Amino acid sequence: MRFAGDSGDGMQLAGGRFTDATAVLGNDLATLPDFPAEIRAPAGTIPGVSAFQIHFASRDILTPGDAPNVLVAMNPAALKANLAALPRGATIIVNEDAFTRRNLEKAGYAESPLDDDTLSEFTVHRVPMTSLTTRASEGLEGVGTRDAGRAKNLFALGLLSWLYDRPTDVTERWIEGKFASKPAAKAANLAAFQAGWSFGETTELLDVQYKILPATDVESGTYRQVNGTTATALGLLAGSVRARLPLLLASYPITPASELLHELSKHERLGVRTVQAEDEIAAAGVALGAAFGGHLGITSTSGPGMDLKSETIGLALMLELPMVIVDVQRAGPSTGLPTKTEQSDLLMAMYGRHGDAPLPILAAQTAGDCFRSAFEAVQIAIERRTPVILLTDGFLANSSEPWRIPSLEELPEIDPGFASAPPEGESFLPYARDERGVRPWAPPGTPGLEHRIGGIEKQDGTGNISYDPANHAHMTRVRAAKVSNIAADLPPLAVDDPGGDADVLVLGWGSTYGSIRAGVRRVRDRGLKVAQAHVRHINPLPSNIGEVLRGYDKVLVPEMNTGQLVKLLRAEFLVDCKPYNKITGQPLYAAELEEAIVELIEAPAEVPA
Amino acid sequence: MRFAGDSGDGMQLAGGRFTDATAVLGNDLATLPDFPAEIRAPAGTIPGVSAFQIHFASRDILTPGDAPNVLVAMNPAALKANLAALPRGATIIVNEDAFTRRNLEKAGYAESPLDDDTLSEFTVHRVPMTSLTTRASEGLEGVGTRDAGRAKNLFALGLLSWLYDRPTDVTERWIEGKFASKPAAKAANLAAFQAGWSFGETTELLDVQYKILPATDVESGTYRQVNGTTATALGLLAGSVRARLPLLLASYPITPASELLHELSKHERLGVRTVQAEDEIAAAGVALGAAFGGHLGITSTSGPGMDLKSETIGLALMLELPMVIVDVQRAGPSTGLPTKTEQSDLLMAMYGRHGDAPLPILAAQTAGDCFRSAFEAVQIAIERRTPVILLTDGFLANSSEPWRIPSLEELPEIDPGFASAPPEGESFLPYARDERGVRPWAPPGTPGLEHRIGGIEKQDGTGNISYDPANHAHMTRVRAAKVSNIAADLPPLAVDDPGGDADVLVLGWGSTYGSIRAGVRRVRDRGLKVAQAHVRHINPLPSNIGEVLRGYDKVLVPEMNTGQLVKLLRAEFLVDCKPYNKITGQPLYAAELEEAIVELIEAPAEVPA
Amino acid sequence: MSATLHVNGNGNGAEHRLTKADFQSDQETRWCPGCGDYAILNAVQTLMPDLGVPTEKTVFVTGIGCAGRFAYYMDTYGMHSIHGRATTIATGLATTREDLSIWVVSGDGDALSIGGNHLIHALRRNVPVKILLFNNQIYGLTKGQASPTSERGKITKSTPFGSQDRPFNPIALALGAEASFVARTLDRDRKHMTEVLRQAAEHKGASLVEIYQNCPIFNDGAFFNLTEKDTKVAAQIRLEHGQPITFGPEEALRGVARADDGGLEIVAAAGNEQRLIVHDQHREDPSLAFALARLADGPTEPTPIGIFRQVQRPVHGAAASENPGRAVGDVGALDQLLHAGDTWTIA
Amino acid sequence: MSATLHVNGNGNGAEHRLTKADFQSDQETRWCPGCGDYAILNAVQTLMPDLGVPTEKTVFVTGIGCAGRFAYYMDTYGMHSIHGRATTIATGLATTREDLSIWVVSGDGDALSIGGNHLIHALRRNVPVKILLFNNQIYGLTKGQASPTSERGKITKSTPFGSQDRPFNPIALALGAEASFVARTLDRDRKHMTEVLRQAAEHKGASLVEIYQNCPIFNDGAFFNLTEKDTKVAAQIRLEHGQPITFGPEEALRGVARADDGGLEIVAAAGNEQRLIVHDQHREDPSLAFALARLADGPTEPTPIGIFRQVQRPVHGAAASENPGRAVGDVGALDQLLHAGDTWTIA
Ligand SMILES: Cc1ncc(C[n+]2csc(CCOP(=O)(O)OP(=O)(O)O)c2C)c(N)n1
Ligand SMILES: Cc1ncc(C[n+]2csc(CCOP(=O)(O)OP(=O)(O)O)c2C)c(N)n1
Ligand code: SF4
Ligand code: SF4
Ligand SMILES: [Mg+2]
Ligand SMILES: [Mg+2]
Repeated sequence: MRFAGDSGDGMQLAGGRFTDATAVLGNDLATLPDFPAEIRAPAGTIPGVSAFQIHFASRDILTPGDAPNVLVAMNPAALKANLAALPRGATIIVNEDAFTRRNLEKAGYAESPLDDDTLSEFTVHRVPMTSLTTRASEGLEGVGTRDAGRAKNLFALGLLSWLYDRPTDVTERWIEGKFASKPAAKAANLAAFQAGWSFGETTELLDVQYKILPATDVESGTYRQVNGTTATALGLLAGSVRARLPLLLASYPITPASELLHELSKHERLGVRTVQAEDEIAAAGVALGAAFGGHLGITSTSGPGMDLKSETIGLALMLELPMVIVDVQRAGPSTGLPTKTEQSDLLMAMYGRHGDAPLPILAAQTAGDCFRSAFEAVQIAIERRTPVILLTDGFLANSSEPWRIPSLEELPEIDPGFASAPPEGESFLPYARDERGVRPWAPPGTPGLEHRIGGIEKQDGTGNISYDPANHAHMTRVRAAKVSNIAADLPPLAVDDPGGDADVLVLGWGSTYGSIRAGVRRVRDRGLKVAQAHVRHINPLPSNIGEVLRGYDKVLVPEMNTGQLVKLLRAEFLVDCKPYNKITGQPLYAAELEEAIVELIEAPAEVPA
Repeated sequence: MRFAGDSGDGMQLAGGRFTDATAVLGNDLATLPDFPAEIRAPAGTIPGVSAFQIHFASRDILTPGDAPNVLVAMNPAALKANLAALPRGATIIVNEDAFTRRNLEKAGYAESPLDDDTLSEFTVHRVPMTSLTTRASEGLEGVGTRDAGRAKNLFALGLLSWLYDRPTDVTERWIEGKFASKPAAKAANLAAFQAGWSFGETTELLDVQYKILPATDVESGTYRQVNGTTATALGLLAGSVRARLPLLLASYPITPASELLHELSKHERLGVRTVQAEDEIAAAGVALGAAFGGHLGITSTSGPGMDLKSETIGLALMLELPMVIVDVQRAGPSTGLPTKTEQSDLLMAMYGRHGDAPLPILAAQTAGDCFRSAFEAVQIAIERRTPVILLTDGFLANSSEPWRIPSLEELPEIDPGFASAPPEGESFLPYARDERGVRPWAPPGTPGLEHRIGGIEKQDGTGNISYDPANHAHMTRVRAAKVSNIAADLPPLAVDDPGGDADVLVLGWGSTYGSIRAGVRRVRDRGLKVAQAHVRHINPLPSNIGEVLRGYDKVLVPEMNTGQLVKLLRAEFLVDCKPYNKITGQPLYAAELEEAIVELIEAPAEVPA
Repeated sequence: MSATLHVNGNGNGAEHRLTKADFQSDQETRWCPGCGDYAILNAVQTLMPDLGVPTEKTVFVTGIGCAGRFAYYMDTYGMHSIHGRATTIATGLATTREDLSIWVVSGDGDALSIGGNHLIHALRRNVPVKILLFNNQIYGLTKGQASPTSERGKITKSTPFGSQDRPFNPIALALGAEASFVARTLDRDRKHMTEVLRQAAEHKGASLVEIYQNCPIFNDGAFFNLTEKDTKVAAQIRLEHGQPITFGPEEALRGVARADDGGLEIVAAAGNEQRLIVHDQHREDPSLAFALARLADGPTEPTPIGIFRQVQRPVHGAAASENPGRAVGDVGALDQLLHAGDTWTIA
Repeated sequence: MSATLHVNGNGNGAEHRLTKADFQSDQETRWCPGCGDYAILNAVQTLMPDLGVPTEKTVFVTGIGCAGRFAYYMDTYGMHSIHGRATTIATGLATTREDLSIWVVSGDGDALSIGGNHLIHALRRNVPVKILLFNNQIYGLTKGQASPTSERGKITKSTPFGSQDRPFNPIALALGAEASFVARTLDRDRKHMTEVLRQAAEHKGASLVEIYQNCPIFNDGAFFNLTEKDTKVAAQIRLEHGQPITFGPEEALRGVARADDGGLEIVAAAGNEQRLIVHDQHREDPSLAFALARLADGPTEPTPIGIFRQVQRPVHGAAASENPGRAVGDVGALDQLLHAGDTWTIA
């Protein structure tokens, strides 16, 4: 189901409310907002179209759906922009009032598509939403036509809520809260919502009423809806709480990472400090300074900002201080497509610094998983004294899913293990290491631990500057080993191979999880066998991954880039993994993947030369 | 042969002069200066030691030599710092006057090593250089003891020149030119030099006089001595001249890249503009601005500066404008070891930018080859409209070798192929492409070509902003193809496999060329077979390289990093190339390599599983 | 390859007298309705033909932000670069191409936050570019975070408890950075803006023009005190070269005078005629301009607009040596350089 | 793992009265003989015990450059960071650790070239750090290139035909960037330096101290006019709070007065006593401090030293909300947040 209208039409709001109502019902769901790139493109034009797609079902949903079955189009531009994505036979609900000559022109229609055979393959419902909305609030005290006109998204929401049998109370409560201080707007919106609902119920226009049963096969627990941004923020916060370290987020605004800054800025009362730095370099420096001070230092950004942080990340790595860098990937290179998603920063995360400079990298796989991944990033950073890169992406950040709220006992405590003063007569060795290769963390404040660290190569143990060639070689290896050692404590890669006898493995990472699951399911529904696994730890990789890869005849690695993880796997394990790449700035589609998997299953096995 | 002394002692100068005299003689040679990291560490201490090593022979020299046979030590610290590197039986010439109690203490010697058995394994010659030098200038008009004292490096140079039978006229001419305006200094230095020479000739102290015949088996032509920095500067200049485009170098000082800025700054009269920008980001921006303006825009730096330039390099890539980025690699990560060499920026050059952002990468293999590589970088950048990264390193930049001066007819002309105004009634398409995928270059100034470019994804052809998913996928592929297309015009990888029947291939890149050649020669001298090849084009790789790799049972990839090229090769060709890594911040040693190669030759072949 | 495409009509514009239309590109403007950027675009496009520089010799280099889109709307050469770095690119262009008229368009975040260093260095170096700083005291494109010119206490998406930091005064900062041309104007005063831009265009060296620009979406009305009918007369302190600095309604005219403690003060004009400061934009010493910049901490107080300073000094990019560039493409000179120093020949 | 090592003697220093020796690390100082950095180090190490902050509460964060090595020589906590970014790291530290005394040591390249933006933002924000800018008007560590404070025409390795660009006046730049504490002192005037540093240490907020520092290797004598016996009396304009600004030898005492055109001028003190400006470092309006900064374009002219400005204003890092940080480690508060909004339970 997709809501589409002008960016001034409140489509994101309608979509969001619908999502909430759906989540409360216990349906499983996934969403995909699609904003225009301009802040406010001219009203009524194609660039100004804003859309919100939601996919829900009683069975676990993995993606926002490839193509919507129902489109709500608030104006001709919204219709035009979304038509290509609709499968034949889909239902279209249009706001008939908006199909004026002027709007048709702005959308580039010579004729109204409602009047010619443009829509002949679809079921079209014309609803005069604007006038119905206006009419709904006639006579309401203090409600002007402007308020009324603005509420047509609520009318659409009411209509769709009826159509899909969503509960009305959640939405009504939300309207009441939202407009508590503006009685006129509240009345107008409530009236519009109810009018939409009633319209659905009372007219005979809509022939089917969809009923979807609540989800059944899910884990028990308390659930809420989260998007990836909120889940990341909560995961970082949980890490901070479990480590008993105050969190500092230093960031510079950039789409789509800014929301994380906004979200964490609200939580000063939970010990969070946020600094909007003058640029991304400064943001990384501020986070590192906080880490030096014994706090949990985090910095967040998207692609272009990652470029700028690389020198400071390299310093953090030399200093062996904890720090988390969240990269909400977007389509690159350069400014690229800031509002579109992509997975093309993986190799930069691995190698985007001068020198041999390895560090741990994690990738979240669903909106909800952002919580777990963020928590784990904090844990690794603190326990291993290293900068950690957490990769999410624009799709994860903005899409939401029902999420089982973890009870806090499930989360391990994190021990910062601050160094304590050495016994009288001994001096502190800031670069001494434990068996995992981890050095002490000694924030300023403890007498006797005064020490100096820096970006120049350091003598093993003392941390003093050392130009000794052998020491440099040693330290380079020690730093690498510290990171690769982490693999020993990671869970092995889990493979979903129900019969244990598939020949083809589909291995992904990051936000393609849902699409890959859905694609795999479709393949299995056709009676074919395919195994599936998803990598959450990019560096180090899970220790059994080589074995897993060698266990299959063919391995497909779908990515939203030109093939990045696949390069690492091939180099490391010399296994002929095949890339499957989509670089349109959009999530993978299950149907496309299904095809690719089937093709690989059916391809004759290559005889090794 | 190694000169070592205090950094105030003028060792680099002595070494440089010796090198010149040697080059003029037609001997083949390679040099390795070794500066202290501090500007002026306390005189007489180990950190203050400055050394200059030169390796020369009549047969072609490939490296500065693993271990020097002769060490000139101007003080106890210089002796101590260099002793470990000397092979047994080597000759040591010390400045006896400097072995005072104070100096011995500063160097950490309790006893004078001249008096105990520290040096029992070496042939030691004590020469009171300071007093001899002072004495040499006694009675010279206007020469004070200070001038005299300072000239002891010239004494050492004179002594060594005698020892190795170097011509004296080159050095004497140099002294006369250098001190033309300071008659006292001139007299003191000449006297010292001559005194050193005479001392060698007249005393019986030195038992052997080395005589090395001029080099024989070299290509005919006019030769000069160059270090990598000068060769790079000349190569860039040659590119500028052959493209008839003025050169702008924008840079920010950083060791060891600063010298390139210094060198090019001198050539304003040759059409060169240099800008010392406020930082590396600005330097890249200034170079890109010059490129937009139709000039040859170059920027140069070392590791930390590369981090900072990455965002701008990504923009250049999106804009498809020519630009050359010279990365004089040094030992990382972070500040690392600024004065030491390393090859650890290769993967950053490949992947150190967000998004899928491939660009051409070249690596120079010898000091002289910096000329050819720089020229080629300019050529590719201009002809293909792309930023090009040229990798050199600290070793190449500072070491010198005799270099055959190319005649300018050998160098191709480079056609900038500026767009011309479209016919009346047509409009300009800034992102139309030719068969190689190359777009037009239209610097401001031509009426009718007014156009706007930027970092946001562009519509194919028009270059207008485009958010179209399919276009983004298309453009991503087009940008990648533009780079990989270059392979078609590159020479195939040449393999040196004299018998054509070696089982083991040694494949290197960059400044290890000399060491690898020397190592391979040693192996062959033992009667074993080994093939050798060296990659100058890192991206795209030469088109036959897969074939070459598959043609050998075993491939060894020596690198001065933890294994970077080897990763690319394994990922691309699924060939089990073995890394050989040295990460001490020093060049590879032929002897070590010899051992590694022999070991691999003798290892049982692995049976494919 | 064909780099051309048939279109209807207008040629290269070199033959006819330029008009505003010649500077309008075919791209649809995509700012929010009511955005102050429209008025600035309009003023610039209208002014351009008067400057006598043809479209092909004019270049707009912009950063990222709403302001950054400016480049697309000018039918000149243009580059929409990356965030904060437009000035560096313009410096490279200006250093190599003295024949061009180069404009940078930037926002308060672009120029003063991420790009602050490049801005002060371009001013110090006196790079011959005209820098237009669209100051809306907010981040527009990224949807409403605080900028370095946002006032203390401002609630934004990134400062839900109010911005803590003292904002920059861009005029004072520029003067501290040795700027040779510094001015301020208003998006809603077309005439004033045009005159200031004209002088900026004519200045040889770096010119910085701060333009107070309304962002109706995220910071509506920030400058209304200075721009709207009922308040502007009392709030605008218009600096005019050679004129005593006075402002306010005729009947209650006020002026700027030197106070006893050596600072500036605002006094009633009547009776203080002798004490009023006469504005001299060409003053070598920037101290008085600096004091004028400090008269107002923000646009809610009476605020000077106009040209604070315009002085002539050497421009960056002029060659330092004699006969620079003599040898571009000169094979002989290169050959000589290649053979410099000791050489030897092997037959 | 053992993070300790036996050494002879001295414990953690908390028990005894601190001395200069407590602030001296065991690392050998590695500047060139005669470098001005030695004198500064000495003055700082001597001053430290007087400030009453123990070594474990003192942190030196430095950038890269000769100046950057400072961190290694102080037996406090320290970080030798990367080029130009020390201020950002210090900002992170200051924001989280109000209990520390944080010092940044930087060079003219580090602070004003690559780090210029961070410097002006730290000053604007009034981050509570003390920034020492060792200005030797040259790049020392990289062996002699021009810096943003190098004078026009200077021949350096990167400017063989002479530097083209006008240098920054660091004091003027800082004042343009809203700095609350701005001072200048000399490496060769131990007493003056100590007093200025003491006041910088006591200032609540960001303090910037420019220290003219001789680099005998690459820029010897740049400040000798101000520091050497035979010239300094005539060249130093010593700013002293509450005192009329006078300088020069008794017998030809001169002073700084307000000129008729509103600027500053140097006059004979005798006969002009009433016109002389009395220095007030606490003046809210920075304009007069700015004018004083502009008195000299470089240290070859009579040049003010001392504290140009010291005013109190809100400090960065103070919490914006009520009860900040109440819930560090508070599992209940987190749990509440996790359950915020609509939830549902599945059995
Ligand atoms: C390196 C980088 N960091 C961040 C961004 C995101 N970004 C784009 S515009 C902008 C700031 C916009 O504010 P301003 O410069 O005031 O311009 P306005 O939109 O208000 O005109 C930011 C932070 C980016 N594009 N690149
Ligand atoms: C990113 C980066 N760019 C450049 C350098 C090289 N570098 C080190 S110190 C320095 C400048 C030194 O000058 P200054 O800051 O004045 O300090 P000084 O040595 O004079 O004390 C430079 C350019 C670096 N280390 N890192
Ligand atoms: S967000 Fe503000 S500045 Fe940006 S286009 Fe809209 S109104 Fe203009
Ligand atoms: S180069 Fe100059 S600043 Fe650096 S240590 Fe030497 S004298 Fe001091
Ligand atoms: Mg703005
Ligand atoms: Mg300096």
